[in-house]
Amino acid sequence: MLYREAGQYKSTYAADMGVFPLREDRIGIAVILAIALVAIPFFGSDFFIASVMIPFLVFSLAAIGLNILTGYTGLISLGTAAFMGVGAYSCYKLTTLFPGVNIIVLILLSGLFSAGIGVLFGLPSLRIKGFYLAVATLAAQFFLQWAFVRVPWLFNYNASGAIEVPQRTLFDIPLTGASATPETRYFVCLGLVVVLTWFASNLVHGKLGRSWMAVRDMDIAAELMGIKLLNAKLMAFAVSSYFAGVAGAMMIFLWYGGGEAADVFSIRLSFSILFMVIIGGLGSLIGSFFGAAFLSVLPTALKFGLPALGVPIGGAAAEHVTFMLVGALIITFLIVEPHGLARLWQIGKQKLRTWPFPY
Amino acid sequence: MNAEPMNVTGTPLRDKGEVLLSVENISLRFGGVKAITDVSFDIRKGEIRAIIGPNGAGKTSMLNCINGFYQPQEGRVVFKGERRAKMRPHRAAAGGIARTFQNVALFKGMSTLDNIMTGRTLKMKRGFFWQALRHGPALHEEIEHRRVVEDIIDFLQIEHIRKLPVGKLPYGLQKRVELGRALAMEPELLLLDEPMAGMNLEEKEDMCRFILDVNNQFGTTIALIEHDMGVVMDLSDRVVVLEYGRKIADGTPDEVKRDQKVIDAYLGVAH
Amino acid sequence: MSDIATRPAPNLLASPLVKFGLLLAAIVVALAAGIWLDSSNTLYAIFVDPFRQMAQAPDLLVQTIWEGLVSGVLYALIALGFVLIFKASGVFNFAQGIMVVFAALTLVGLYEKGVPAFLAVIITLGVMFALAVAIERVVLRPLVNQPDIILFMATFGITYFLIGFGEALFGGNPKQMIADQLYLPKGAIDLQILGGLVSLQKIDIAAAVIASLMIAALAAFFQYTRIGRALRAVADSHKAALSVGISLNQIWVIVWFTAGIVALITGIMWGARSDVSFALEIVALKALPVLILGGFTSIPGAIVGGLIIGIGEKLGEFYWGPLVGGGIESWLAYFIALGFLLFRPQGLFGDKIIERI
Amino acid sequence: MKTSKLMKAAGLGALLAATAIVAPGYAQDSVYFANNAYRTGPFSGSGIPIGDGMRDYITMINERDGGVNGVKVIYEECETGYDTKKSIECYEQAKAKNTIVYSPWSTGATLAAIPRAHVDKIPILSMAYGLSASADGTNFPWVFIPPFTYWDGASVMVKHMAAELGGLDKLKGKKLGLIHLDAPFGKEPIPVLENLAKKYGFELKLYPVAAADMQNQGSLWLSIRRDRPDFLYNQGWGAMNPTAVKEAAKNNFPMNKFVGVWWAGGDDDARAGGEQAKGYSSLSWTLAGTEAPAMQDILKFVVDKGKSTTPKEKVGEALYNRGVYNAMLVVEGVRNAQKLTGKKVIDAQDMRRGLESLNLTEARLKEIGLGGFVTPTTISCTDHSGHSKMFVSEWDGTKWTKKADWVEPMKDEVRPLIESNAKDYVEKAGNWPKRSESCEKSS
Repeated sequence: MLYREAGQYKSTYAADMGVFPLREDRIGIAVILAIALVAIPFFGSDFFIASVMIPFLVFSLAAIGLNILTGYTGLISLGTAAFMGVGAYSCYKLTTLFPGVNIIVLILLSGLFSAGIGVLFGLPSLRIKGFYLAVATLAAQFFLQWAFVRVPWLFNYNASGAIEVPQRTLFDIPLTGASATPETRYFVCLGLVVVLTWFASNLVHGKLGRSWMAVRDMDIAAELMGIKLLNAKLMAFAVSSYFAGVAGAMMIFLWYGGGEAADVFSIRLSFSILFMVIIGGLGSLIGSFFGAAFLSVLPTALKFGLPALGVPIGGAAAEHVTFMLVGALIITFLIVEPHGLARLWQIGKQKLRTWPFPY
Repeated sequence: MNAEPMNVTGTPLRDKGEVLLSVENISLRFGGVKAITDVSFDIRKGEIRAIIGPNGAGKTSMLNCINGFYQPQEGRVVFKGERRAKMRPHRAAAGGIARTFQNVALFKGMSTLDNIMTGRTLKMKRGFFWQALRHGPALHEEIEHRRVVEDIIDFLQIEHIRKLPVGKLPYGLQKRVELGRALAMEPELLLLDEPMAGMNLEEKEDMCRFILDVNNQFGTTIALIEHDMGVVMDLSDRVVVLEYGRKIADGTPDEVKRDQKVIDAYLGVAH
Repeated sequence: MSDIATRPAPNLLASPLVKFGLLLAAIVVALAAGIWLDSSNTLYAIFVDPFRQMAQAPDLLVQTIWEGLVSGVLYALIALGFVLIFKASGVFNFAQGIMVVFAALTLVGLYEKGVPAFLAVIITLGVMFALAVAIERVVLRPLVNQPDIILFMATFGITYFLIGFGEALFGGNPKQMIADQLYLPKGAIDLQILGGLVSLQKIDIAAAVIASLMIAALAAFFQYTRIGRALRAVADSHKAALSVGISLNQIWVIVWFTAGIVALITGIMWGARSDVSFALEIVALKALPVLILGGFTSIPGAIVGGLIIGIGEKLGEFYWGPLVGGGIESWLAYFIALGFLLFRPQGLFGDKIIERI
Repeated sequence: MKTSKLMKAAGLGALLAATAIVAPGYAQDSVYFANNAYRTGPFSGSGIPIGDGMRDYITMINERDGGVNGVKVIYEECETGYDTKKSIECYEQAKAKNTIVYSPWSTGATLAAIPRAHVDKIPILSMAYGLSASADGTNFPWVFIPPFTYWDGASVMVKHMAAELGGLDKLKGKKLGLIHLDAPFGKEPIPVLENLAKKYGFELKLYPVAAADMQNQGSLWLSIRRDRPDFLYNQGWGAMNPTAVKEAAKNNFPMNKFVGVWWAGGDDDARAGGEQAKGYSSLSWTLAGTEAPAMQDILKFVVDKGKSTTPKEKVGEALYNRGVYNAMLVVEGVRNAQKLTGKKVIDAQDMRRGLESLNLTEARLKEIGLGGFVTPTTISCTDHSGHSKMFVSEWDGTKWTKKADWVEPMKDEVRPLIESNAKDYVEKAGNWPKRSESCEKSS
């Protein structure tokens, strides 16, 4: 009874084409945003905001990026972390060269560089398909990782060899650097993620998104419909890498606050983001959020939550359990629901829609 | 441009208009296997042209050559007066050739609506940034094309499955959606590869009606491959018959029906 | 529009051989000119100096190629595991790398817990069999008929599970392979040739010999046994195999077990060269470019691909690496594979794909 | 089905809620010390003995003395798997639980924590690792890097070479190879070695090992064979070290010319090379073995009483003893802070003061039962490292032994580099907090 579409008539195509055609969905989104904007910053502890929410947002964005490539366009990439790295290093160079420009603008711009690099490494995708392409993206992963260490210009010749995030402010409120509070950093992340998610949603619901899905589902037919495969694929690489790049810049500037980026953007990260996309649901934006929530929050929850609840679990044991659990979950999801958490969510909504009279 | 239709078989043609597309001496090989050998025929504006022949005669390969999916080793495809050794799929699409496929080639993960909307891809002009914003011109464009698509949906009577993913639809409906997707391109030439394969009688009748309506209402030229002889004879204006990659007959249904070579090769065989 | 019939003149340029020859000639001319004009000696350093070095110290060249050969054999062994599984079940088994680590870890772990070496080998084989059965039951059977990509991702799940499981059982610290206890040879054979010393490690020779034996055994197995024939049948078509009464489930257990045996042998060999640790899992990714080169279904392809990658990356790192500060080995293999791939998308030994619609 | 889903949801919710409120709930008479540990992952071979050493020493202090002046030290490990992401989480948790000092135990984690610590006012104790420039206490009041930095180590390596060759003047024309992990940690010694190479006229050759190729060093050792360096310095970590030692043996590189940084001097690292690893050396500042009275106390009060998970034969291994040393620094820091403030239960601010005026003389070390076994160190408010002495230790086939006498690092070479780099760091950071903390006299 709570969730009813009956009686909600659409009189225009515009209304029918909305991302959230149902009133209940729109209310739901409003509630989530209210929680994100008000409840979390006011009631969450610093630890919760800095170690749960910010990572969640960053990973969500990266997962959306990979989902555009893998879920929507059907191209597997194992190089997401490297593209994130490109974003982070671009942002570092940009803010060094243009210290006066607002850091949020620069974070958004830095994605363009990783989009460019993404296109470059996406070029083989016209001739290479499937697993072969996955291996080709490993070339990007390892090459870029090497370059991050080997090209000192990228990290401003710092003796530490790492990105050292400088302080940048907006209206005298520090956004990055050590004195930026978790709340500020959280708000910046949230803003970026909301805006970019909105863009992504527009794209996947429009012409480009349909081209991507057409390429994914039946590339030959898509080509015969007049979709240029190379354009569509490269566009997917560009948009996907853009998202990854922005996520990478956010990761270093708003979450890590600097550090040894070559080790941050390792192949392990590429894998985790791929898992987020699989568990969340290939080809679903909301699934990216679910996947990110699941895989970034679960280990933290296991490690810090269980001892806090009084369940004695050693750090090492928690780590092992996490690995096994993630592995088992991936398999379980593929077996039970190959479309991931997103599909479970839909099924849940369907049930709610008919509740309490399922027949 | 020499617009004089080539009268290959020597039979008088029912003059229905100028030649829209002609294939000239096409030969196609896969390694050592000859799929098509030296085939020529033409398709005239506004007609329904059938391509028939036993299994493995090279019918689908022929369509693939026409819209550029295969590149024949020899011969030319002349479309709207432009003669090309190599047709490219997207160029064919841009030029107004649409097609359906023998084994339905729908985008299985997408809804009926989205599938048909992809047919509008070439007609949508708004750039990337407008699309990302989905406001103003981009939204107008999207709505405008949605209207066209809704008309097609009405025409094909598939309103009820508008938002369902096509992967789970029954076969007959999938074929209909595929036709819709091709129609959305507003093609000048529509290539239908066995549009009625695997359908029951009622579905076949529906499909026949749609094909005739398309031909009549929009004036679309249609080339179709079909096995059901009754359908072919009823629908088509002219028929070309292939066997083992060679053309053995070309003419009106009546002429072809009487052709001894065709009877030997094809019609004589009980179906 | 005029309609000049263009008769296809014999187009010399169309011949790939001529194209390639012209390209090569152009490159050589351009390089020669470049080197001649080269003021900063960059081109010299890239295109001449490495070859000069090779000529000057042929012993080092031989040694480099030998090193490449040995790591190529090890890459090929990992790739072989992939190929076996891909051939018989169409699954791209990402977990092969971790299976290598897991097998070696089990062996060493058992030995550390006091099990005699050879008994430990047998028990490890048992564990690998159990693993094969478990994977078939828990992962493959429920996922039968799913798209390849889903199965591929399922093997990621297996990978993560085995990482956690292996560490929980045996700990994550690097362990020494029990090479002595397994009577693997130690030491080296030093050859005085080409005015220098070429040192061949006995363990490396053993690795090459064992790898060859295993490949021969596998080839015989595929060719001459009933199960082998069944495996090939399954590789061609699952449905056809089913229709002639071959049990897919059994076949899967057998191939995964075979891949497990290959993994154990790889683990022993690699472990004896360095150590048994989870870092090996990343090295195992190098088998992927090998697969690309060799094609996913070809055993000879895996061998040849392995050797090309192994030798290519060692030569590259040794002679060209220093130009950019070294460490290029971490990505060179992928680029070699990528280069090949652009010219032959189906791999060296794969069949050309004809797309149908 | 439905209930199980509900249960799962509830469980997850509870877990989340638990993470959301990490409450510091410790008794009044204790101080909390959060330590990053990595008992999992490819580096756990080093992480486990270090963690064991730290835990056992602190347990020993609590058991034997009832804590530091009656204040128990609560030692808690946060598992990082040597992963920076998890380290950052651990930092946030340590902060939430009001740790008195944070020990990051990885270069990446240290780099990420340094800026935060200056805002959150939590002292970082990065013992002989981390950012070398942070030895400058004027710019980094909250970071401590005793007893020396990687740069000191590199200078001692050069001194060692000179000693072997018979004088600094003999270095001319020699070749030193640096085999290092291709990451910031591994590249740390390069600036000092480059300076010294220029100064003394030897040649420096770099051999980077990518993290992905830690166990795949074949071509690298071929290059070493080609270049024939006279000495090799190994700035390696984790699985890279045993492989390097094995490869050195395989390639007949003279082991006594092969010296590792202290973190490449674990027992497992050398053991992998078997017989042939004899003579492999590493820099160190803690003697291996259990002869020291404090070590005996660990055996007596902790290990023998079953209060430790450490196998007895592992007590006294090189890395274990480094863990002990690190724990000792924490304990002595607390003791010093108590003395300075007169409080019993100190907080992070007090701890910083305690560490900054830590003066571990030979006599003081003797009192705590480590005299002669570890290097004496004096920290001051400008010098947060001490640049203490170290020695070259040698693997004799079964254990690490002290090979040569204690050597002082080239402080006059290292110090200017530290100061200029610290300045560079602070400048680039923009708006770096100026030191406002007052200076303590060494005590």
